[in-house]
Amino acid sequence: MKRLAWATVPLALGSALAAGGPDTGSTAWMLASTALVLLMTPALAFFYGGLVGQKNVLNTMMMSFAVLAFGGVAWVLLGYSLAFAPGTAYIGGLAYALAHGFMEKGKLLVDGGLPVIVNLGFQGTFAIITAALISGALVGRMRFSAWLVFSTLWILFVYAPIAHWVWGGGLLSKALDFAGGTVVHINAATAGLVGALVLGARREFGRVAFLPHNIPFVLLGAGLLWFGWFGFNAGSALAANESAALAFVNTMFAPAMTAVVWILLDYLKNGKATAVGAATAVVVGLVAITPAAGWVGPLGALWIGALAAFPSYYFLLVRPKLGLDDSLDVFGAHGLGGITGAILTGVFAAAAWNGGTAGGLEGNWAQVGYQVLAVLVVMAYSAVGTLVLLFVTRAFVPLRVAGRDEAVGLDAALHGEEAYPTTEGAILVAEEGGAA
Amino acid sequence: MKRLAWATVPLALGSALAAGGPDTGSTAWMLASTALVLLMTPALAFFYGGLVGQKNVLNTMMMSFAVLAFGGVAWVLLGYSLAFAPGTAYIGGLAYALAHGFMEKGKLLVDGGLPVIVNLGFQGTFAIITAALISGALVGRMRFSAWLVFSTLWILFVYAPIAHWVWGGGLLSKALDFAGGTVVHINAATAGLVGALVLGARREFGRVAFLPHNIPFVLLGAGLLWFGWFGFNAGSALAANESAALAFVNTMFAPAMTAVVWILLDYLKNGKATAVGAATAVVVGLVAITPAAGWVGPLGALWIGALAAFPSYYFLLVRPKLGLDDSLDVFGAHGLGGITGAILTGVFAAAAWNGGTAGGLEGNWAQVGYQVLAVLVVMAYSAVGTLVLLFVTRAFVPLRVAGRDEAVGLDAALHGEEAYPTTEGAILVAEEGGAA
Amino acid sequence: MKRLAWATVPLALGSALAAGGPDTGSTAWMLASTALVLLMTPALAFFYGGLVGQKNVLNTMMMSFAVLAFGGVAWVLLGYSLAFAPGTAYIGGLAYALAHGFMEKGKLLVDGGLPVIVNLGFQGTFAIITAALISGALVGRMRFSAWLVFSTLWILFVYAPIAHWVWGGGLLSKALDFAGGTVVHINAATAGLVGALVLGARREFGRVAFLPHNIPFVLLGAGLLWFGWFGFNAGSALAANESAALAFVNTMFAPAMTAVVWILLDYLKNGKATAVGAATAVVVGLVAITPAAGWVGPLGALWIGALAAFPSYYFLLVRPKLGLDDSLDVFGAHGLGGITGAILTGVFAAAAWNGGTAGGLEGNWAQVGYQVLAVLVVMAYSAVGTLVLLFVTRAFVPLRVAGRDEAVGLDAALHGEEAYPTTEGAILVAEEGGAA
Amino acid sequence: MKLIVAIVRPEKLNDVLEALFKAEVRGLTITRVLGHGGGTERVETYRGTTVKMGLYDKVKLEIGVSEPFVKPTIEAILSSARTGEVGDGKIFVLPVEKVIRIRTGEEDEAAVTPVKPGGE
Amino acid sequence: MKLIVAIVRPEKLNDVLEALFKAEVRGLTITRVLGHGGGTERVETYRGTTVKMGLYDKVKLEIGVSEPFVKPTIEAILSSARTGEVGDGKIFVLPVEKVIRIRTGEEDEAAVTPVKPGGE
Amino acid sequence: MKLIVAIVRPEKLNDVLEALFKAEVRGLTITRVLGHGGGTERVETYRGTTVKMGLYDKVKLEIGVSEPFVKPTIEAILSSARTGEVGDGKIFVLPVEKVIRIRTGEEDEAAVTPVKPGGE
Ligand SMILES: Nc1ncnc2c1ncn2[C@@H]1O[C@H](COP(=O)(O)OP(=O)(O)O)[C@@H](O)[C@H]1O
Ligand SMILES: Nc1ncnc2c1ncn2[C@@H]1O[C@H](COP(=O)(O)OP(=O)(O)O)[C@@H](O)[C@H]1O
Ligand SMILES: Nc1ncnc2c1ncn2[C@@H]1O[C@H](COP(=O)(O)OP(=O)(O)O)[C@@H](O)[C@H]1O
Repeated sequence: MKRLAWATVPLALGSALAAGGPDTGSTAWMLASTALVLLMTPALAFFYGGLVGQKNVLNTMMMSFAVLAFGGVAWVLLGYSLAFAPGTAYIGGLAYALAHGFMEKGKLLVDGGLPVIVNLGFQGTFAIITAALISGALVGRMRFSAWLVFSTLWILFVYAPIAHWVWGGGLLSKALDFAGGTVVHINAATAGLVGALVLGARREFGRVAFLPHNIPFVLLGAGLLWFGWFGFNAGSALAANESAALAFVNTMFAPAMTAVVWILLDYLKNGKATAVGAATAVVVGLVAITPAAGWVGPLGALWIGALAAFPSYYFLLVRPKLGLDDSLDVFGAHGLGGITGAILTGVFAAAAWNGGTAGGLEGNWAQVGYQVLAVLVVMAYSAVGTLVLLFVTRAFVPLRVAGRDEAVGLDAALHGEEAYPTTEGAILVAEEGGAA
Repeated sequence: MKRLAWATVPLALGSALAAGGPDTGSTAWMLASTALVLLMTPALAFFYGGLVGQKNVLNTMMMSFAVLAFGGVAWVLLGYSLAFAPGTAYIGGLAYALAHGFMEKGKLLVDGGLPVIVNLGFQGTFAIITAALISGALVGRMRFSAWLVFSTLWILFVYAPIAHWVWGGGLLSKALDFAGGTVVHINAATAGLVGALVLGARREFGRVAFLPHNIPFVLLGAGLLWFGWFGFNAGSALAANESAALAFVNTMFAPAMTAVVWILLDYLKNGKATAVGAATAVVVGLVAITPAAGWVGPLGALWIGALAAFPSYYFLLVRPKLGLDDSLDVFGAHGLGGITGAILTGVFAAAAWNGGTAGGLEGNWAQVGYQVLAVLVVMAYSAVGTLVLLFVTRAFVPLRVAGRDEAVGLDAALHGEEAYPTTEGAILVAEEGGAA
Repeated sequence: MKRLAWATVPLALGSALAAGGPDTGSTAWMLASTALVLLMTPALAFFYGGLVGQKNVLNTMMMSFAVLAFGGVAWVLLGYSLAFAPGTAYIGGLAYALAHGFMEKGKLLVDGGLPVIVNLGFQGTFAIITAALISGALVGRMRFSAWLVFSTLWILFVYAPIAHWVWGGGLLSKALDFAGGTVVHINAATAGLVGALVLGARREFGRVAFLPHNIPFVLLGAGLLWFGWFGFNAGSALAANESAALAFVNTMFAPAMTAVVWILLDYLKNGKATAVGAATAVVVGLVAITPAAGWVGPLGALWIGALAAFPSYYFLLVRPKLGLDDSLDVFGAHGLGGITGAILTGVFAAAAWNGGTAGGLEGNWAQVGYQVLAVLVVMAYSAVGTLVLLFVTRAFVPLRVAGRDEAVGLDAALHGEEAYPTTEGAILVAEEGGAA
Repeated sequence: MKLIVAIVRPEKLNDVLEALFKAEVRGLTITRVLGHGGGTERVETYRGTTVKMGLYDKVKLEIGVSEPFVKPTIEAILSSARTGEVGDGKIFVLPVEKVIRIRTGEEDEAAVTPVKPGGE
Repeated sequence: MKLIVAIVRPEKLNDVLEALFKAEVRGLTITRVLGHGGGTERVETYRGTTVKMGLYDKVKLEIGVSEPFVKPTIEAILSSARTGEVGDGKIFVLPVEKVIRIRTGEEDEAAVTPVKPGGE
Repeated sequence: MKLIVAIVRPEKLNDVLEALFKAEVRGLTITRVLGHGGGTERVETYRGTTVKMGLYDKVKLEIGVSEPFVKPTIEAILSSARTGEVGDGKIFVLPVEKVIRIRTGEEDEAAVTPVKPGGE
């Protein structure tokens, strides 16, 4: 929805512009937002890294950092073009590949008040975090080289097309998705689910308790994710305007509400408010408000935040009992949170707040239908695309590590490092081989 | 002072505005500032969480995160209105409750160049961090459910009225408080002091050494707090203008000076510059410059930074000997730092730098009187209000945990988690109860 | 180059300005950028702090934090003036010392759309991070008091003059250095190399394996450095304009490319992609793109990122075998990365992207000559200046700690603290001395 | 009275605890240790520093038992801790002169006989 | 020569150290351990994973003493480590064949007789 | 069979391991411990809290050996762990009644005789 605005909607906003120059205020906000969204991937590395056991910390974190590297390069070379260049309704063309399309008459192109090249960066951070999110379903058993291949292909052939449908002028432009509830969260969660099923559970699943090794890291990740999410949601207004302000405020209060409900559910169940639960709730709330951020008012945001707690809370409790090793609950948090948010966006969209688009509560129940349709289409394509890419990857390199490596831990086995090395018994190896 | 500006002072600044549209530059800065201040609460969780022992890490961090949740929701529903809606000199009205008051004629209201709804978020981050600050005085013994009730009530009935007096057009509008020295820091520190006295000391206080468990976390917290404080202080200019720039620069150099003095004092005392000391000094300097940030010049800021080191440094040394279990020295750091800063704002305010308001050194000693008065009024109200709310809370739930829980640690006892779980001896519990 | 623009180039950009008022959009971006660059120093503390052993964590982190304090104060009092006040071709004058020069007719001066005092802060963050970078070469054996003296003098007498030559209108204005490749990185790396040679290796060097104690901290540092570097590079446009946008995007994709190449080199060598390697690669890529950020297009940035991996990768492998205890490879990462970047800026500068300045590939090979010259001049001055200041420092305080302190660890020996204290056997000392 | 000291793989600890529980052994003390044995070494690389890690994470159990429990305890450990690969660990049986339960001052047999739950 | 091995509550360690100091016992070695005994278990929940934690933090002291010190050492521990609740720990007395002080090579009695401070 | 328990400085561990390797001692178990001895204390200050740290990081080695290895093992440790300053540590020699290799069930001598590498 919104990214269409990029090329076609005139700047309805304040600042008088000298002919051709960017709106410095909106440019400032979009640069800040891009930095914020980029930070979300290291933040995710900590959120996920804290949740795994000590022998898989670095591997888990590297799955995110690697997407910053490989995914970033793939994006600038090809992905951006497949998503945003003029093309068919199904996929963009190649006009923007290799960083073309940002200049005109020897000057950087400005459109909608922004240097167009900002979009390359801003959209790139979305592609990166989306692929990184998938890794939470696969930790502890996936071969790192397979992840490099798969995640890069996935950005090009699953993420980019879906982004094109929703934001690039494609198929799904009737669904409301302010900042990427379907494109990012439902998409990543579906891919994670499929990946977890294809890979199979970790060998010790169900026999050994997988406990987080560092919950402060989980809280650090959640805090930094929240911080970065302001760029994600309020930056999706593509300007420093009223819509950005509304999206910002909703991004602040909706997850607060989710955490309130989650803590109360925890009290009801165990009499204990867990920290892992609170961190999870913040993420679920952020996911749920993502499609709605600029479409609903603050009270609508509180409702979405509150309602989003329930499906995720209960699914997380039963998930391990289903035998499903979606290791860090990508589907429970991002999938269910995203679906709840996408549908409720259709319910709570408030014409007064967003400048004209009504939702179900204001009589436009058809919108809920568009929302459900978008969810189903994205899930279907994501599932099939992920499956195909996993098989393609497997043609080159096995997806899973050897059983022995899984037992030793992926940090030592795949990266030749430990997260917290100790010097005891570490014997320096001289060049010749030397030593005992 | 400043928040008054919100509604009444015309934009004296650069950017020419299209009728009714926001100033995109100032909006960009306020959005960024709000994100920065929000980050301060997770940052505080790390500052505090690193300072406690290993058995209370999560509880300490959750005391901050819980305010983001419960305090945030309370703010949007009621607190903002009590602070900023038109009302009496003592408290605001209900006009802005439930997120009313941000729209006009079906459009988001713009005032002073900003979408007014930004204020709901920006001010909310202040309310949240203020309540979270109190927790440092109470860690290691307070029941978490009591904290949820108390901190939420406190935002509504202690924080909101004081914010109203100082910024909402109320009682204390003659005192200079650029970004919340009295409203935030003196207020929180007084509440912490009262809370520590009412709760009483931890059982092991004075017998066992309470040592920080992770000093890098303390430094991380201090670093992120400093980062966020630029939004806190320079954002309090409510525009991207000269005043914001001055407040920013002062926020950078005053705490630097405090840390210089603190490190030298450490050298004089022990011959050793402590890291906990340096982190504390940065926070004390940030607190002290908060009320002064836009009122004084850079040299005044250095003086305030330098002078603020002394009372806090020496009070922190004697505090444990007073038998006062203000566990993480909220009063020593935020109270004394805040009082020093508030008074010195009256001394160093420089008409040339701030556009007209002179301080004591320029002959206007009366200003110092207003500053002292504001400090006393805020401390008195905060103390009484906190006391009342603690008793109200106690009517529903005991304030302290059982002695056994205090010994085991609040993470396991109240949250059913450990900060750094180990898998050894962790036996998976099946649904039926099963296992040994 | 760019900082010259500060005073002399008219604002060629968008936003129509009321006479004398700042451009709020560019001001917003420069405030945000300054906060981002300030955060880089705590980020560096974590990058470095994670790389050292457990007994030197706090000392390593404090070397960075101390520069924020002492270096910051020295900057506002004198350093800024030596760098930016009108003076000779060699060094600036004293006109801006003690925070003079920011006001005119009782108002804060605005120039180039920005309140000039922003420059005091923005440039200060560069001075601070530069000095802090040096510490990586010296950890584990330098007396902390000597570091305080040396690093402060170094900012005044090595950093400030070089900043003057390149940005203050001095000697080296023909070299392209968008954001400080020579001034910051080559300068710091040369100083580190000289410092490591003068101090000599740690006593256990070559006999004991020095392993990082916490690799997640290294990744956290790298993530926050990347985040902050957007302010460093895109902020160096001194406006929220097309140049900032280009610099931003290059800062996002160049280090991604470096990490891709580095990971592939790791696979070639060991079959294992190391996390420490990936974090290092990101920093190397950021260093290399720093001088080029606003001068090259995105494909040029990818080339620079890719090529920068090689010298650093191989130098890091052989460095320990050279007997050179540049403990955390400041020269390998910042020196070689900086030199590669500086020279390649001359090669890849693209007139179309930067508005007129061609590089070698567009026929202007002379530019490469200017680049090499600037590198050599900066290295020569930095080496000599550092040497002199180390000897000056040694006249007051020995540079190295006692052997016993080195063995015990600098945290306990110099700071009287441990990074992760344990309560076992910690006996409270009463005022009188008391206890067993 | 004997002190049975067993070094086992950490991933086998839960199995061992369960086997001991079934053998009615209640009291024991566990320590995280590093073992060095006949196994091969692991190479790790941190920038230019390459190290051989010759030590492996192990868990040590110390179990004070009275004579009749010595054999069942050893058998429980042997059966539950074995994988058959190098690195399974060792059991040492040490003589003990006296055991005292701190809470009650009870000695020897009485000291290692479990009490009814309800405490900690 | 005997080796006295005592397992005590971590929160009692300082009291025990003080009591040992008063009993003129100087040298000892301390290890963080996990104890399993007659006490009840703690339940922890991490998302959908619920675990019983049957192990508690304890501290182990190892004290090499000559015969005349055996009794005073045990008494010092018993009096200072006791709370009366389940989980107070155990003391084991093990026979030792030889003790050597690495610094000097002194053996047995001489090896465990403290020196004048001044070193470490 | 004997169990040799040695407490040494952590910074000497690699030297000790090398010396033991040369003495053909293969199996051993290492624990991080805290030692209290005749040495002086360290003062640390955290805000207003000043503490004496009377415990120092040490490493404990436990080595099960058959009789002929007792002397060479002790000598290897003595020669490699000594600095001559207070705090070098102690060696205890404890009698062992039985040693069992978990992997094979081999007992005593056989249990402590190293196997050919190839495993872990
Ligand atoms: N002689 C010994 N003394 C003390 N501990 C030993 C001894 N031999 C082996 N261990 C411990 O047992 C573990 C397994 O021994 P190892 O020799 O690797 O395998 P295995 O017992 O299967 O041959 C070692 O890691 C070490 O902790
Ligand atoms: N038989 C034993 N062998 C070794 N350690 C034991 C034994 N019994 C108890 N312990 C240790 O002593 C601690 C306290 O014992 P427990 O049985 O819980 O309480 P109590 O001794 O008060 O009955 C345990 O946590 C464990 O560390
Ligand atoms: N009697 C003892 N029992 C157990 N461990 C001891 C004993 N005496 C010393 N140790 C251990 O040996 C270490 C060194 O002993 P210490 O007395 O400090 O030095 P030295 O042995 O050189 O005189 C101590 O830190 C402690 O771990």
